[in-house]
Amino acid sequence: MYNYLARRLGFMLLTLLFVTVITFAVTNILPGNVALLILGPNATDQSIQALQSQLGLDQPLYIQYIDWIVGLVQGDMGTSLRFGEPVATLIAEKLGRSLLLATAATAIAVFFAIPLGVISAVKQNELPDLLASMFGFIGISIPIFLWGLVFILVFAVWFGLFPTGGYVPPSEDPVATLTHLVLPASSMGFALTAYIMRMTRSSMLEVLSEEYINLARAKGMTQRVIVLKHALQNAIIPVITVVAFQFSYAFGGVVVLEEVFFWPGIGRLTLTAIQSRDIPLLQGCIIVVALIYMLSNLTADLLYGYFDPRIRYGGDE
Amino acid sequence: TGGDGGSDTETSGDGGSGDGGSTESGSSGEASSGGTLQWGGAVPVQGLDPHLDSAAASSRVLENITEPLIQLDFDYSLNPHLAKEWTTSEDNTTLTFTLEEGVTFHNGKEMTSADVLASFERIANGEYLATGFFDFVDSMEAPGDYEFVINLSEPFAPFLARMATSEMHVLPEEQAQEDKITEPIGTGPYQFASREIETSFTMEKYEDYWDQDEEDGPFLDKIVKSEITDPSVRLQSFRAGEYDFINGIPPKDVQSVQNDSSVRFETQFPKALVYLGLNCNEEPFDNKDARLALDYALDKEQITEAALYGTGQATASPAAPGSPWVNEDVEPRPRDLDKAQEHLEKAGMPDGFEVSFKIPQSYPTQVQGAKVIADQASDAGITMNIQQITWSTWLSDVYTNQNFQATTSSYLALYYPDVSFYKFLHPNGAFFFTGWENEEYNELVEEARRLYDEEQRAELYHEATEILQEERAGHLLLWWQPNLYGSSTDYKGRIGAPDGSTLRFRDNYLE
Amino acid sequence: MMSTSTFSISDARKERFERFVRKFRNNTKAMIGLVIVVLLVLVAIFAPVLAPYPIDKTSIEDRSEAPSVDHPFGTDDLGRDIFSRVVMGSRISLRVGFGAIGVALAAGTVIGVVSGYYGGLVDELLMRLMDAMMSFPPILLALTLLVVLGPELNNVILALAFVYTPYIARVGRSATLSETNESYVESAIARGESSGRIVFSEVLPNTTAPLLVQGSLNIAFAMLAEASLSFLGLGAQPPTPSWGLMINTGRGFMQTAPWMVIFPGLAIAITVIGFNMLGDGLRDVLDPKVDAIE
Amino acid sequence: MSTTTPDTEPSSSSPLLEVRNLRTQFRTENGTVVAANDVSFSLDAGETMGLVGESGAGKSVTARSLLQLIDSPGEIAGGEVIFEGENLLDYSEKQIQRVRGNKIALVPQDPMSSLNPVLTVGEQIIETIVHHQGMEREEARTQAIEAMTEVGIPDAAERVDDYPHEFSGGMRQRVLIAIGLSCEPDLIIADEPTTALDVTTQAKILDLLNELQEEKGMGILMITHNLGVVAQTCDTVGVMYAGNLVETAEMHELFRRPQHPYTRGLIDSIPQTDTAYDELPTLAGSMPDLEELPTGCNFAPRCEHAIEECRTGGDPALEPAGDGSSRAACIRSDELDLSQGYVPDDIEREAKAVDRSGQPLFEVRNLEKYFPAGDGVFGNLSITRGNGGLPKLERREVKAVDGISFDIYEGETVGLVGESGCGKSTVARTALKLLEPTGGEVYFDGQPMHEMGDSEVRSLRREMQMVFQDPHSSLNPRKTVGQIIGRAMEKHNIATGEEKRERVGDLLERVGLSASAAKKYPHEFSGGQQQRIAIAHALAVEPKLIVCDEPVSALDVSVQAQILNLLNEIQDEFGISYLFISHNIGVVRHICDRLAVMYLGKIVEFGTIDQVFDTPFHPYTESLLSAVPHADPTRTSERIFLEGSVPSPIDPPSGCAFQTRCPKKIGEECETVEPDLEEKEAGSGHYLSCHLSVEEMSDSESRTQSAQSAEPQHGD
Ligand SMILES: Nc1ncnc2c1ncn2[C@@H]1O[C@H](COP(=O)(O)OP(=O)(O)OP(=O)(O)O)[C@@H](O)[C@H]1O
Ligand SMILES: Nc1ncnc2c1ncn2[C@@H]1O[C@H](COP(=O)(O)OP(=O)(O)OP(=O)(O)O)[C@@H](O)[C@H]1O
Ligand SMILES: [Mg+2]
Ligand SMILES: [Mg+2]
Ligand code: NI
Repeated sequence: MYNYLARRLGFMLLTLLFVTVITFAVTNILPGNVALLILGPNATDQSIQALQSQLGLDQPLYIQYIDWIVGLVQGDMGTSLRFGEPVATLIAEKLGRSLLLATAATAIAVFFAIPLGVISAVKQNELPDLLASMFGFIGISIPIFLWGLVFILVFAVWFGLFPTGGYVPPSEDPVATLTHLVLPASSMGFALTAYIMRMTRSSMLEVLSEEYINLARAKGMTQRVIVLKHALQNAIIPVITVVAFQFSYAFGGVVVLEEVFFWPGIGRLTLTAIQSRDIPLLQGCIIVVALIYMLSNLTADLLYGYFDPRIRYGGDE
Repeated sequence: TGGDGGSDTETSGDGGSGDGGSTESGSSGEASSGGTLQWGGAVPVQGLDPHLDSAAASSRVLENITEPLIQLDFDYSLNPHLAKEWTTSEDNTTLTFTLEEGVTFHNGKEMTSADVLASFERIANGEYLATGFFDFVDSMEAPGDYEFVINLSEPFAPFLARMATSEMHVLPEEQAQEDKITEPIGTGPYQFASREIETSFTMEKYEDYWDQDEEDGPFLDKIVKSEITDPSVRLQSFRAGEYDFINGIPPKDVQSVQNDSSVRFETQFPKALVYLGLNCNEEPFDNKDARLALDYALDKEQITEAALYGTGQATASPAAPGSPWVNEDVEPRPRDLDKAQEHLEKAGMPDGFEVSFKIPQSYPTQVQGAKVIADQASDAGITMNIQQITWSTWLSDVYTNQNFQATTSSYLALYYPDVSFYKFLHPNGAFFFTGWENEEYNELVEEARRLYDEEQRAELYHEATEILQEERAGHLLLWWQPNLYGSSTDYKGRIGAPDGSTLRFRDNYLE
Repeated sequence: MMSTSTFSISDARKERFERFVRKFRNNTKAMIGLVIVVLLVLVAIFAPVLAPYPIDKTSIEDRSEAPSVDHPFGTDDLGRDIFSRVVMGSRISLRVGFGAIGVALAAGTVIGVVSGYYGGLVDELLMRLMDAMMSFPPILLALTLLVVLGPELNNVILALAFVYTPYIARVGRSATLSETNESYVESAIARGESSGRIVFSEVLPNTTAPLLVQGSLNIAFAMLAEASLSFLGLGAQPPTPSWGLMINTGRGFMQTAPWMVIFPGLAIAITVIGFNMLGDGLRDVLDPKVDAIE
Repeated sequence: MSTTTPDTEPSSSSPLLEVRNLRTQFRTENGTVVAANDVSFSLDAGETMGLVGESGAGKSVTARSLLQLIDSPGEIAGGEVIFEGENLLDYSEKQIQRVRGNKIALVPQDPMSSLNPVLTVGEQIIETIVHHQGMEREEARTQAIEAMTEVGIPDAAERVDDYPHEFSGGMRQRVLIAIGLSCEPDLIIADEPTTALDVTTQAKILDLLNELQEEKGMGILMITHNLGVVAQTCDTVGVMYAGNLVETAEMHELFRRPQHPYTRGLIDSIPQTDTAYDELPTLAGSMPDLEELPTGCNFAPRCEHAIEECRTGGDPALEPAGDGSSRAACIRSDELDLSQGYVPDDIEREAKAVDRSGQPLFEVRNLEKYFPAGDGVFGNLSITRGNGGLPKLERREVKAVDGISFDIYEGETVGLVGESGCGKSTVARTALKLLEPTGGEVYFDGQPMHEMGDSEVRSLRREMQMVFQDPHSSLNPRKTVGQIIGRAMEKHNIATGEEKRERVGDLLERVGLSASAAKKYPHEFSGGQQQRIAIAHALAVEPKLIVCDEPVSALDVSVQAQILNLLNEIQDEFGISYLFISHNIGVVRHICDRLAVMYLGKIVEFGTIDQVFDTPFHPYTESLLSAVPHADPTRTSERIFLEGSVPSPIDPPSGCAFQTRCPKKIGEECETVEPDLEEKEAGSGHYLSCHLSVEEMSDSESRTQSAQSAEPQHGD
């Protein structure tokens, strides 16, 4: 397990290095002039240049990169050009909400997807399977933002059950936080359900054709025990990875969904950063999102390791 | 003026008031104090430095936090405010202000002429929005605690008007020494409480407001602005009862909002002028005939209708409708495809031409209009490839680098003609970017700056307008659009502010 | 299908092809997917014939009309015929789907196969790079790229190709890895083949099945992504009848003119379902393990 | 030892299990395949019945049908399975669940994949007990530990909570047997319980099964394709062919007087460790596809005794044959006398004239190959906790090949045998430079290959070819046979165009296929045919050396013999040298001139076939030889059981690598000093790596061959 963990971390560091390079490269070729944006159209050339050197924008790129990395390592992501506040503060404020949304969506999805997946694998090619697979196809084939719009129309506008969007901090009114969460979380959860369900199904099908399932049958175990104990425990392992992946997907999907529901999370912050060419902020957002992504994959790997005794006790595999 | 014409990141229709009367709704009963106003705002508040921030969204809240010496009234007259009176010397070069006494800043300190001087010096010596105006200022003095004097080098008509905008609001001396201000301290009826970037902004009543009044407020304890950029979502949420007040109702929904008896609907016209910007330094629009061909290809009325659903008005004059600066004789060119073809031929492009058409994506009405423009232009053989770009790209590509062929943009309904005629259309104007130059025109608007007589000035502007039309300036004006507000019926008081781009909450209250 | 005598397909290949066709036919999912995709392609090809109105003809008098005989899907806020736009929109979706994934397939396959075959440091670096690319949420990455490249349909294709390359590369790599375990690769080395030839002539053809499956699934994703990007205003530009863009415009009319959203929404859903089903079905059909009839 | 149990008297009562006309079929896209057709047999309590036959004959299907374990698209189409007087096929799913694992247990074939990886082995035994006997878990646990102890798992009480991956293959097979035994069933169905195991482990498991049966007296249905296994464990035997039971007989009777020509062929084609023939007797052809069975007797196309009637008269029924209890499905069983097996020419095997005086064709010196343990570039780095508890980074390696030297002369076949994982394939790959060696020298025809660059090696490849274990995977599925073989010729400029096509045809005919095979794809051929194609591919470039990595271990016995014969013929014809790798020591005897025995990356014994197969033995060679089951029930031999399993090549034992398992270990010296591979008798060319003296190595106290083993054909 130590080795496993160490190796995953090693991979992650290398990946992280690439992530920083890509982030830096892409954000630095964004069109537009930051100084101009800050100073406004009235600015003179001198003042623009002064600001640029103050921001370190006149340094060669690789120096800027190194400065940036050094800052990152020290937890300093710079100052937002647009808002003049530390990027870390800005992100910290939003991150929690996006995590809340993504977590809620994933939880909803897992809650429905795993039983559905198991049922459709066990009843392969029978009615429940067909229904579930129809549901799955619909779930993954309609863009999340469309689900969002439909949910708003139906549940917020027509029935008035939930607010159309926005966010209320739990410190203010926890119940309102929840009611505001329901629609965005479930419209994303809907799409995720489909993915996780399909994965559960195929993982279950694979496991069900394993030799040890045959043996369990030959031992006289009942179908229930075979499915829930022998098969599911194995099938769930790859599903964990998918869940983690879907979590990060959900986290990425919030860019659009937050826009639809006006959920003030990191997705909208990123859009703002893009639109105002706020490079430090954009870099911060991208890095944080990528980091969350990697961490959730790392978590998946660790859970995988935990659930799979071959890795848990094997040291290597 | 709140912003630099239309150049701030705001979505469609929002802004101030100005069209006297229509925004006052039956405030029959007694104004009641207290309560929190939930405001569904269109554009997120940007920077909070009143001297630096050009965004209308910022001005909209700053209007209530910091204050000017002179304030614009709904009838477009300038009234004393922090300066209880002012005098102008015979030769129009010395301005003397007598300040109100007992005015305190939100930090409790009393306001004196030292603060005014510090604030103005900050602008004069820095890189702020109004810095250019101080080119005409010789000196400033604070002879007494409540007396403040400005000496101009020559008569400069727009100066007083500029003083009424947040670009020249008064800040406490300590803050005036800072380069950048993030939490402004002012003397206004509301004080900054908190904000979350791109999400919400909160102001609270300033209990010691110097100009408190039983009738005029301030009344509201708190104003919470939630920043919902999508107009449809904003409207939906408003209708779902989440807000007491919203600005920027989409024009397409005006009808249904008007028909809704549970909504108090207010419109303020005009708010902004939208124009089609043509790059006169580059092919094909460096050719006057090419510009005319396009002008003739477009049906401005149709375009306005498509974008504004009857809430706007097509125009050919940069002066705000209803102001004396408007030349009533100049009207938009009617659509005439034959003439368009004629001009195309004159321009040497009988088969038409193809241009890129950069639209700032955050303005739905402009996007909407652009689609119709492109369609109509195509009938004349002119292909306009729409490209939606972000505001920051617009600023750098279109405005700074002039790397564009056609674009749309807007400016706010500035009552002061200098902005409309000089800032955008004079080569020395702060926001000159289409490259269209005309000696005669330039002389006219320069002369107008020095005149204090309304009629004489109007005459010059009328002439200038004709030149714009004749020469088909790089600004092909499209339409004036209104500000559209909605509120719950128990929200009382006059909505908006005279300059069209901001909001004054001082006398507003919830029943 | 190609039974003319001019084609001398070897018996075996023909038989294998027939077998494939048979299995394909028996697979409901694959068939539904195929039918949808074929219909879509037909619609795209004949779109100009099928569309009764020009897609960018605005007409304010006809704005926001409900579906009728004249306008089966109604009109939009500028009075344009939605049916025509949806029909023409199929071209956009297909162009993005095939274009982006085509490029991604080319790049991803090479990266994947090279990485899988050579292993070692090359593999490690390439794969970590791919991991890094995959660490960005697809939409976010595409969005950022589009701001850099400028919003235009061709750039959407490029950006999406970039985004989906690592997914293809991964599949290509694992397919290659499982192929390199087969001893025919060693046999080729023992024969003295150069590694380039082994990679491209021996290994590559054997990785087509999983790549094909991944490709068709990713086409679906790319189409969805295009819709999302256009929805955010950074994808296709008006008056391009991109379905995502149409939904974006229609979004404000959900209550007053729902057809502005419903029809493009349905078009996206059906198209994406088609490619998903086709991909899923292909996976079953190409999987040698699933040999039994259904 | 005596491996056969005393014949059980046919019990007067009804048999434990009686199968009548069982028919199981699969619906496939090409129609219905009858995998078990009209199968009838019976099995008494305490009896072991073997079910043998080639792959695909229907053995597993038959066994699984007994417990209704056939899944769609399969179905049991008819017949009865009478167990304890009741027809199991009439049972509902609920009822049969109470029989499965309780009254009738199944021991599956593959120990690696048959245990649930996420459950402890204990849990997998306990759940069976709890389920069937309704015991408390605590009690069941005790019983599970007992069962584990019974099957010979040391420290069962501690290992009960281990996970399957912590056990070796042999141990896992024991666990599977323990699961089978846990409810003390009346019948155990063992489906090839040893096929996946090494010979040494296989011997132990078979022994265990025999012992357990003697102790508990349950019936065993032993499924295997290895007649050697049958000879050692069974009382009665059923021979299956293409879905039919073609012969049933008492075991000794079967070997003495087979009644079906197929049985005869099967017995003959098994290479014996202690017998040398020039040419292995073979069964021509291969089993027909169940989808297109011949019209007459299924075996007729391959039967040398077949007459017209056989080919047309329909499938013969299983009927009593001979004077014993045998039954056979052959219309000619009465007229044929098959008691006489294949008699090899009585001549000593004509020693091939291998000239070993000159320079060897191929020479390997101190070859080493270390793999990084684990995956990825950083994979071999591992963190270990040092003494102080501080983690420390360490580079770990698998020493797959650790200093090996041998040479091959022209026209010679050198064999390489050893248990799985000892590094045989790695030797082959590194020697041919398919893998970069870690160290050592390789000379081909005197040229130092280890010093050559890539392109030089590539052009040298023409001289050296390789044939792989799995013929199916060694042929690119996307290319036709003609393309595959032709490519090799093109590559080395041997022939192109029309000439190439001709030569491909010739080659295909040479390896026993028709020239038209060139147009087909590999998957259209059976395993044996594919291996022939692989050989043709190797021959295409006219090499001097072919390395054969287990070329026959994936093939059925009958086909195995064909391929071995083919290799021999080709050698005679072209004078090629072979490096022949196998884990089956029986096979090498028939093809090799000299033999190297490998253990854990090192050669422990090297010499001519006769030297290796005779004293002095390295203790490891000795145990390998003794473990091979022979297909002759009349002969018994003392088995030498090796303790434990092969140690990990990541950290091999100190001293002699074999010391941890050596039955003849002498002490200290073995643990500390690594023995050299040296000629025990100067000039003999027989190398041994052992601290024992020649006498000790020759002393076969543990190798008492029974008297009757002195068979005439023993050709030493
Ligand atoms: N699921 C299935 N679908 C179709 N045919 C099958 C299936 N399972 C088995 N068969 C057919 O049944 C025949 C007998 O298979 P079976 O597994 O009993 O062979 P076997 O004698 O056990 O061979 P082996 O020694 O390889 O285990 C095979 O030839 C195969 O064609
Ligand atoms: N590419 C590799 N990377 C790491 N370890 C390897 C690699 N190839 C082989 N090994 C290890 O080297 C050892 C020897 O393997 P090899 O395949 O040579 O054994 P073998 O004798 O051919 O076994 P078998 O009879 O199973 O084919 C094994 O422990 C194996 O795990
Ligand atoms: Mg079997
Ligand atoms: Mg091997
Ligand atoms: Ni023996």
